[in-house]
Amino acid sequence: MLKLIIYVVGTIFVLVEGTLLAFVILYRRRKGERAAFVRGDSLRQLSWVLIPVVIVAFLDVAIDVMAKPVWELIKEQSPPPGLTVKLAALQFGWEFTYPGPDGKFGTPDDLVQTTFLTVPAGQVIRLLMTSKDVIHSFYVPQLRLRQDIIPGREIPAWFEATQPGKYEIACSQLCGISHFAMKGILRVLTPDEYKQWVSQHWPKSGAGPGKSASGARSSATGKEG
Amino acid sequence: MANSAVEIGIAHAPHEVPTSFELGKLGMWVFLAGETMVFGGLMGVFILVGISHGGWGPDGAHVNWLLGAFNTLILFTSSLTAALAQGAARVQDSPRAKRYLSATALLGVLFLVIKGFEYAGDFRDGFTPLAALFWSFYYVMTGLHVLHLFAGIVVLFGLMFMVTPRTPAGWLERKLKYVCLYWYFVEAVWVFLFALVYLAPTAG
Amino acid sequence: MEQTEFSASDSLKTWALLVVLLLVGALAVPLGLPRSLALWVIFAAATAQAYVIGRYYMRLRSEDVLIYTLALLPVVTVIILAFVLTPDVAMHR
Amino acid sequence: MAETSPEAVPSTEAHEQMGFWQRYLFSVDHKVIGKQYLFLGLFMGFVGVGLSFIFRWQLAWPGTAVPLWGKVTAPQYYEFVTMHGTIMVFFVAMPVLLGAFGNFLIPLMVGARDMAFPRLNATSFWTIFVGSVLLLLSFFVPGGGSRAGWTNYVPLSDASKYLPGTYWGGNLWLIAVAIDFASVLMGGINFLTTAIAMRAPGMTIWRMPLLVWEELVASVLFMLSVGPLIAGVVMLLFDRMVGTGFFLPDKGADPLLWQHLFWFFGHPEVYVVAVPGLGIAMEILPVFSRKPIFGYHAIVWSTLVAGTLSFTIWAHHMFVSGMDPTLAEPFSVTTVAISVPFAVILFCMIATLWRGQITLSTPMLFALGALANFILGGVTGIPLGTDASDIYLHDTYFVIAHFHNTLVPAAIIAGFGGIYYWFPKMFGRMMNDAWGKVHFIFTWVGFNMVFIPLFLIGLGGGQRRIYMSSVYTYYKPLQPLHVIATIGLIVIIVGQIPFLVNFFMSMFRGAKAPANPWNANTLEWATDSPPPHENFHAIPTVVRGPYEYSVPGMEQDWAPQAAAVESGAAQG
Repeated sequence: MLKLIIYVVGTIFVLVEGTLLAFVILYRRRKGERAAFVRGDSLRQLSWVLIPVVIVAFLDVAIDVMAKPVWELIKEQSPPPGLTVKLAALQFGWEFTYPGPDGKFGTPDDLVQTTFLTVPAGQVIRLLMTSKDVIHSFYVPQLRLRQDIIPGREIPAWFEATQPGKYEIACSQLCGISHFAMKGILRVLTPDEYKQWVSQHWPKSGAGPGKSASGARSSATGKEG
Repeated sequence: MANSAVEIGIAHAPHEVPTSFELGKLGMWVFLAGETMVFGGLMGVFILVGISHGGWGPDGAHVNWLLGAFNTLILFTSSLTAALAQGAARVQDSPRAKRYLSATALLGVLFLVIKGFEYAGDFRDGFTPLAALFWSFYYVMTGLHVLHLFAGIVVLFGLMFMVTPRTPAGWLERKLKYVCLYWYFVEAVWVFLFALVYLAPTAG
Repeated sequence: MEQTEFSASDSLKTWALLVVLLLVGALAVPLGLPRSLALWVIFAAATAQAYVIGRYYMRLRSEDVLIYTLALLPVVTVIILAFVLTPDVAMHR
Repeated sequence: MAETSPEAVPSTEAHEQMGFWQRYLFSVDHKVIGKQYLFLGLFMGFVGVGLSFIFRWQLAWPGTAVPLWGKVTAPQYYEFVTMHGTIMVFFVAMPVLLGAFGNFLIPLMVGARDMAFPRLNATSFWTIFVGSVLLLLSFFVPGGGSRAGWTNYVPLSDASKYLPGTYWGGNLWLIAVAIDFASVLMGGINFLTTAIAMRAPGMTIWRMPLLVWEELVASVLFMLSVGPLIAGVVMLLFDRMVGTGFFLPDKGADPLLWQHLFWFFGHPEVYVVAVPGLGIAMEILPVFSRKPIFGYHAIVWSTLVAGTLSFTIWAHHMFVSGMDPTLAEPFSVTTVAISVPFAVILFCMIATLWRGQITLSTPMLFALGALANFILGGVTGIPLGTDASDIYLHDTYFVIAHFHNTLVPAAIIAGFGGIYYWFPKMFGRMMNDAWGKVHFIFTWVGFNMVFIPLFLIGLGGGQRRIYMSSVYTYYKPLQPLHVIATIGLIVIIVGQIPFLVNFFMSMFRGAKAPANPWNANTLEWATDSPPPHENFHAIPTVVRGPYEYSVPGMEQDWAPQAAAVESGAAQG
């Protein structure tokens, strides 16, 4: 999606700059010649400008039409999550609260982890994000996911990581002097590793957090964005 | 804003271009347009934040709307005298215009005095700017209006001070056109402030 | 610009009109009207007062189109601003 | 011009009798005020670029000592980033484009003796002067200046507990910005009144030079957009100094409100800066192509449409801010739609070159450079204005590169073009053209060396406002690009030395300028260089539009706007 837009606008850009450069070179001042007297106020002359403008407008509309479903998918809909995690941002760090085996927040089996967000690969993870002080922004460059976190609101976001591994979580809204160091780690584990991780943290219960959820979506889009 | 360019502007005539605008009046309207955005933005925010809180509730019920209504009456009367001053200046009756103007300015002062008593009463009852969000808005909005009114009063007194028997004919009339414009604008702002922070929170 | 003179009696009439409108708006409080009705009355009265001030005192009735534009443009802009902000600022809770 | 009344004869003698203070410091002459603005803007510009040098060095080589400065700490880094943005937008772009060129040129271009309210004009300058002093002062108050970013988002900027130690820095920032707004509003009153009511005979609105149009649109945009933010600034000052809670979430307020107010102003503000910058380019292009501007009416109407639309697109700065996501879609559509009027303007400017006779003089080079980069800034706005792709690109260097590619061409590159172009009119002497070209090459090449790498960093996900990029491993491959960008900045700074020398040398030593050195049409060239105290010996009568170059059947290839009587002074 992003690439497409870049290609479209890149082409426009090259064409327009090319025209500009060509005009500058072609119409350098020559002795004894006079410039053409073209006011460009009649519709006929203006059409030289208006036709490219119409093309630009058409491409604009096309981009918007294509962007709409992507935006809706990311920000307005939320597929049924395999795991819901509460996220609290603060100066300067991240706190992730897992609901525990019962799948409910506010119960004794909740687990609070700082900095590290551990999730299984291939599952939809739903984040409920709040801030304890100023505006922060949850940003995982590799997932192309970004969402500001506003104190006083609970903001949902979701993602689905397909590749196990370690990813960096960054804050991307200036939040104070140590904004640059507000780093978290997203650990995406394979389902087996994840099971192990769960049994380490909730040794008593067999089921992992939110295991009962309606299952992972088969990842057609792969990553977000 | 008084300046010699007013005369220069007139000296341009005859014009092909329809520029019969009086500079002072035009400039004042531009200024007022900007002011409308300041007050309008503030009022818009006040309304929206109010809605998001589900109305101002008991916070807003303590505002003294009777004093506010009386102050509105005072401002209306001050505008009446301002209009009468304009009428007097138009027939070149400077002394009468000055009398009306002083009435306008004094009514403005009276408004401020009453407002001061009102603020004092609010403070006594514990309704400081920190008491609640409503009161924060109340003080910022009415305070901004008070500042504007104060500026208007200063200008009016300055104008009366500047009018001497040697003042050229028509000078006061021209000045009054835009000074009074400002005064009326401040009054119109008050009308909305009165409705917003006095009447609406206490009604129903 | 002024085609019509604005006489002293006109000023008095305007003043009287304003006072009547003030009474209409202010009486909505002690009369104990239902809240939504009271709000309608209050803001209708305020708008009417502003209209009277603008038309008669500020001489809008005898002004040029340009002045009208200058006076109305900010009002329209503020209203648009308020409406667009409504879903986000006023309704999100 | 026989009908000009005798009292309109310029009172040069009276002017000569004024003392130095009255004539140069507290002058009410729009030309002197324009130059004051220019000097203020240049000075603040060098402060702003100096700050950017310090933090760009930190970005390229984190943790190393900056030449002439030393190591940069994180608080300093955020302070400088904040101040750079504030200074460049509010105290360089606006004073230069509106204050300097607007003040100097509007009365000259419409054929007026001065601004409508000269004293208000002087007040406006001294107001912004006080604002600049206060802003610079905030570096030296205990705790240093504001570190909340130039957008000053709440609640970070709202309470000292979030940014320890910057109590006075934050307050001064707000006060300085509010003063700046007041100053520009005063200027706008003058611009509008002067251009509406003080035009010379025959100067119909469709004969006004495009720069006047653009300055007018900018003034209207500013007037209509800044009010709510002024209210917001007052509320924020109350929050900080009195302790109210307009924007504090723990007191039940909504922090997004500030963002809405800021960007409701902020986006029109971008056009307040961009549109006069384009206006300068529109004045220069026809003169050095010897051709009428292509589609005068189309440009004016597009500017008006773009100005109107600019009030409906502000939330594209806030797609990922947590606002109601349904709001994003209409804003995305309007944002992308605004590219249409701008496309008309830019294509018209390019079409002006078509079949022209182009002289690549220094002003023309700057105008072309500005145009080229403005196009780049424009097309990169589309991925940002599209809500879906903005999720990724928001708050990365892509955004930085995008808005620098719109504002710098408008304010700095076109501004330099304007300085070279109107310098003869301002100071009565010519600037050196060869050194001007050197200046252009350094500035323009350096500028692109800075910002093309930044686009790539942004595409790689590199965030802005990261003091120490080595914190993140994903940033590692992007780091060399930062080095290139910083070298580009050094190129720019080196390139300003010839400008400064040229500027001040030419002011005293340059060749005497004729009244109309460029054979241009607009009214400012119909009077002496520099113009006499009240601009014109006799108010000219305007007989034609501003861009009548190479009119068929005329001997010379330019046709001044003023009637023949005045052209006696205009023998170039």
